[in-house]
Amino acid sequence: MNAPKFYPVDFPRSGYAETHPGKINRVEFRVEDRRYVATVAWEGRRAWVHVGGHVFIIDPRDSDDPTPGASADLDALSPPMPATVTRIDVKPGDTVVNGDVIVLLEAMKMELPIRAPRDGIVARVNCRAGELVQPGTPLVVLE
Amino acid sequence: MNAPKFYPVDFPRSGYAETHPGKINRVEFRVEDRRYVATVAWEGRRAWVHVGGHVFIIDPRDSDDPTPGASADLDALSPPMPATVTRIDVKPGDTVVNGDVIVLLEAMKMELPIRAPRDGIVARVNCRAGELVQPGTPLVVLE
Amino acid sequence: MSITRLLIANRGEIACRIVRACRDRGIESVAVFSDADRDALHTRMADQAVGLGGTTAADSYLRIDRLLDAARESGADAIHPGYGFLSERSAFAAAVVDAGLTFVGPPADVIGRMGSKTEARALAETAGVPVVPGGVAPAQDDKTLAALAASVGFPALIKASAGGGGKGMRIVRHAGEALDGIGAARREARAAFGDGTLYVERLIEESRHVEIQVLADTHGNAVHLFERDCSVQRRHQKIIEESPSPAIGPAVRERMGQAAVALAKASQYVNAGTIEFLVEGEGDAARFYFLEMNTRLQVEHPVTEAVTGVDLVQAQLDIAEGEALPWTQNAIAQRGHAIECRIYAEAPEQGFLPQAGRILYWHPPSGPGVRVDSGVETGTEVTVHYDPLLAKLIVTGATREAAIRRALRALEEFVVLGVRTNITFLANVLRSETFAAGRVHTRWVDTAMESLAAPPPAELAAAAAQAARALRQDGSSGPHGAAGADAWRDLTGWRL
Amino acid sequence: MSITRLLIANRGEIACRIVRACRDRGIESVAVFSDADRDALHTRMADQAVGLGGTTAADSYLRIDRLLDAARESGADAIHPGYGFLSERSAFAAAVVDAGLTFVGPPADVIGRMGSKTEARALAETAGVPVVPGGVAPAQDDKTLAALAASVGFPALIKASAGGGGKGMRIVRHAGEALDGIGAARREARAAFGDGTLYVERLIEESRHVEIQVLADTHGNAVHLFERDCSVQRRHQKIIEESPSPAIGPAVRERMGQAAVALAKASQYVNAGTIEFLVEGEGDAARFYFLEMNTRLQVEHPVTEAVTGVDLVQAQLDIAEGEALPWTQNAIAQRGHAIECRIYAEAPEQGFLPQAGRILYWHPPSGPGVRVDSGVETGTEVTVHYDPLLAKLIVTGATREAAIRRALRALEEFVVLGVRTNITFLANVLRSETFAAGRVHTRWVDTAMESLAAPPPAELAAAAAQAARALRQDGSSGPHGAAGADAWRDLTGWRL
Repeated sequence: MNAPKFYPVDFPRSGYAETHPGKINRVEFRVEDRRYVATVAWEGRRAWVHVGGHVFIIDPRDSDDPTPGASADLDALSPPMPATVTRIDVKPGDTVVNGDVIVLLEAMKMELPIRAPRDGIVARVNCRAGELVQPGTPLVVLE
Repeated sequence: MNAPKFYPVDFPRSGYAETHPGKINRVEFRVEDRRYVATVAWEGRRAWVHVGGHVFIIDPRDSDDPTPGASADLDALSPPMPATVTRIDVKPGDTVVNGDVIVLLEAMKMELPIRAPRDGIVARVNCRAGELVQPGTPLVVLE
Repeated sequence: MSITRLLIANRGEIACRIVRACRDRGIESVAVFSDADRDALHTRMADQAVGLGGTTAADSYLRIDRLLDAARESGADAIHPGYGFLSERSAFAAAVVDAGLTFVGPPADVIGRMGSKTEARALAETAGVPVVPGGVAPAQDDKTLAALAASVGFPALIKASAGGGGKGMRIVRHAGEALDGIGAARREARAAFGDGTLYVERLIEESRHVEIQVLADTHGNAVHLFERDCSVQRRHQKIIEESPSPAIGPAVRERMGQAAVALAKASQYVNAGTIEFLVEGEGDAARFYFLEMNTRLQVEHPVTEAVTGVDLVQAQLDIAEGEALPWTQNAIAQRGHAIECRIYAEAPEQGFLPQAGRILYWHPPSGPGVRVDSGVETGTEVTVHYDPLLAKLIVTGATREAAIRRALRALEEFVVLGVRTNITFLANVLRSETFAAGRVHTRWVDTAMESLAAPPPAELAAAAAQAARALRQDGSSGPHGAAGADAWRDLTGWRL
Repeated sequence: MSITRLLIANRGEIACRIVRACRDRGIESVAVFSDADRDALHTRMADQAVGLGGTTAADSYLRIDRLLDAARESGADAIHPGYGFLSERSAFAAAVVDAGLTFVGPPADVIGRMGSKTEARALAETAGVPVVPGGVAPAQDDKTLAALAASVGFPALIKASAGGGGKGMRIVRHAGEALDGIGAARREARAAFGDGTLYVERLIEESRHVEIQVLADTHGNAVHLFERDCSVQRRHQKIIEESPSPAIGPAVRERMGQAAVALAKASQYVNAGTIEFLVEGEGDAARFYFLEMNTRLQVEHPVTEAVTGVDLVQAQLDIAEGEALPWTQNAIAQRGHAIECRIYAEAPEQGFLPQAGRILYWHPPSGPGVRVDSGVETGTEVTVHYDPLLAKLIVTGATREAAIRRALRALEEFVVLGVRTNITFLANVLRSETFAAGRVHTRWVDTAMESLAAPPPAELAAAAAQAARALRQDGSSGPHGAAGADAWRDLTGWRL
């Protein structure tokens, strides 16, 4: 036979060893006499908790009353995910009304409109059409 | 509502957090131009490797040519798993022939005969009927 | 021409499903992958994997030249296009055949004919199949399109002529919205399909989407495999499909099947295809209109596999090899009830915003009556580059009620951590009275968002937060334990 | 009496399967667990879990008193016994009913009657069903048993009267082996079933094991759900089952079905049961003999569910609630072909020695035509205390050939690390010419061990060793990486 050939660089990208998460904790508790078994995975100190058919994202900085999902974390004027800016509908000084589309993004083949969260005046525009933008980057700042 | 009640001691045994293995490596290689992707899990420095529908247990102390499974690791006169001794058929000084049943064990509701791996004379018997014995413990030593 | 090595010009769950079909058939599989998909499940599962380079769809899975190079390089003798990407591009089917390979799908001219909504419509009318008022504009400029919209009447639907799957589609309720809708649809159509040609038709509101699966061989035989009801849609994207349809009666079912076979024969169709109908009304009083034909395998094909017992991918491969269909129409029957739930990486509460990230834990359900077709697993990085469909859950039960309960059980077993999904949302849909009553129309989800995307019980949220805090404060578990070696220490006696 | 909360007096995969049945039905489930099973999958999956204490079966799952306490404590109104343990103990069924609960199974007297091989045999003879020569000895001393063995003729089979599943069973080929065989069978019978009563019958060699599933309701209706061929056995333990049987012809199939229904009616049977036949010969020339009746759900019941579309656990619960069977015999048909593979923690190369240990990685197959019923997952500690059955893989295909290929694909996808299993061995059985030809008899596996337990290719073993060494020497992966925080570091930027 030929000696086995190892392809340490080609696959996967990061060398030949693919490492996996998959480590979880489980917690049993009762609410109103119903038994729940929660499955918990960690992303740093942020916990993803599956329980009773729901998923909660619990951040150490959150209050004691987390809402499901990350909506509270999102600044409406920053992209919710890596995306490409396809259109900018405002310039500094423009007046915007709650719900106006301010920037149009594209990601995963979907158009994602970024809308004004309140009435206001545009103070700064921090992106250009065609630019790849990241979550957390403020695209437009209102006065 | 009632406050949720946590049962940190009742479930699971080790406290309320169940920890899980599940971390694996993957390696791609080719043998005779066929592509294989191996899945590797670790038990200390011992590797469990799944590849091409087979599982290999690779011990650091093994030679370069491992045989599948652990048969090479097993001393025929020690139990392959935790088991209860139900019968001892020899005493020191007895002559045994390759294949003779020397000790009868029971585990998982099955009878497990421990047979002589070669012709020989019994030097020592290290177990008693009814005793729970562990892998690696020599039950009977041949001269 | 028997197929011995099949290249799969696709990714995700459908690529994995076709790799499995190859194994189930005893032939070799060749995956292709973009730079973003080097570690993807489909890349690993196949017998061979060939890199296409590129990251965006346009630079990778839509590159006909690179796919043909990959086929040559790997020695494949056939190509399966899956769904989406190049599956309905007649130029691709033609290029595959020109390269001397078998294309697992209809001939290029049939794709061209049925892919054109105008021609498909004309053919349907010829075959005596009712159609919805509408058509492709004689020119594609904004003005002509807007005029066409006005002539078919509002509300009108603007759709990508090349498309499918809800992309490049807009509703225009009155003349003033026409230009915006046309612009958006054209942009999405270009981005998704590389073709901005638009089609306009009258929107029939509160209608159902019911489609008929057909199989046709190269010997002129065609059969249908009954219907799939795909009325549960969010923003024109199907999310739950079932068979049989709770809406139509047996007489309508039979007429729809006959119409679908007639159209397949009229178009000289070959291989697996789906004829989509819009359905108004209920039971045997329901009326159906031809909508379009999808000249490829559908995402929701497992629903049909579950109730008929026919493996559609094997049937596609048999037909591509020139085999005659092994059944007459009478030999095919529906047994029980099947429901498919599409598991998307998306946040329903935020307008179904696609989600990206690393899957920390992926635990699909199993047991009786449960099938999961997945394109991901624990550790998979979900990227922004492609469709956010992670997996499909298909359940089968003796009755619709049993199937619904089983789907709810399976969704509750389904644990995905690290990326938000629509799992809870799907359960809310299945639990709703409207779905239970079988009274869903294609716009229902969008109008019922308030209850469907309702927040979970506050006490459960509070308990989850408490649990996480308790774990965080416990040195042997929580983030430190989880990232550290505790489980391994217990297991092996070995220490860092 | 409708069942609202069901206690499951079992563990492992069957307990998980019944929890799922409760969810599928919308009723509550109560698990019970021994001290060794506190962290077991079935303990976690149920709506409630009640500890029984104890570790051995005798101290936990066989304790009728503790099970009834658990039912009281949890407010259960019915008990499902699963298979094994107390499932065929008439005293248990009686105690459950005496406690005012519903027993999901036949009435205690029917269990007693059919559980006694003598009575069952007599009843079969009365009902006109052919039986194998043999019987229970008038006394259970060694001498009487040995004399009975001599009278039925050698080779003879010594079997636990209370048993099933190959435990407490020995073949005696000549008079000289009789006492050893009787002793071993009696010891195992006592340990496994708490009852050392033995039964002796003539061993018909190179026979097949084909059984018929029956369902009977409290209104006197009974139907059969066709056969399962369970001829692939190692040491009298079934490991692969299929339906339809490749051995019998349609006329024999029909006669066997009729015989099974006749016996079910003659015994006033209620609920799900299985009538086992020994089959000699092939096709419509095959001859069948009544072997015994199992008055409970079988391990291999999913094979029947796959081909008939009937959910047997739901049917059991419907019958226990007093419902009439919803079908006539003609409404039940076999569709396609199903194969079950039992995944055991055992080392086939070492005489199927049961294995214990922690499952480091559990990755069951999925996709089209695949069902997995599992009692374990990643992290489960497999102990020596109970049966080493980890999971069941059930595949369905249009034909037997398609089902075999699919089973092979699924076994190749099935990754279990940390505990040795019979997965490769099962694949070797499925790949064998004997199995492909449908010519397996119940002793075949034991005679073909050399090829079935053949070592894997040496070059693959060498490559696996090289791969492990390469990973060991790489600081970022291997045992250190695997136990350490590398993946988490990459993921979150957080460090130990």
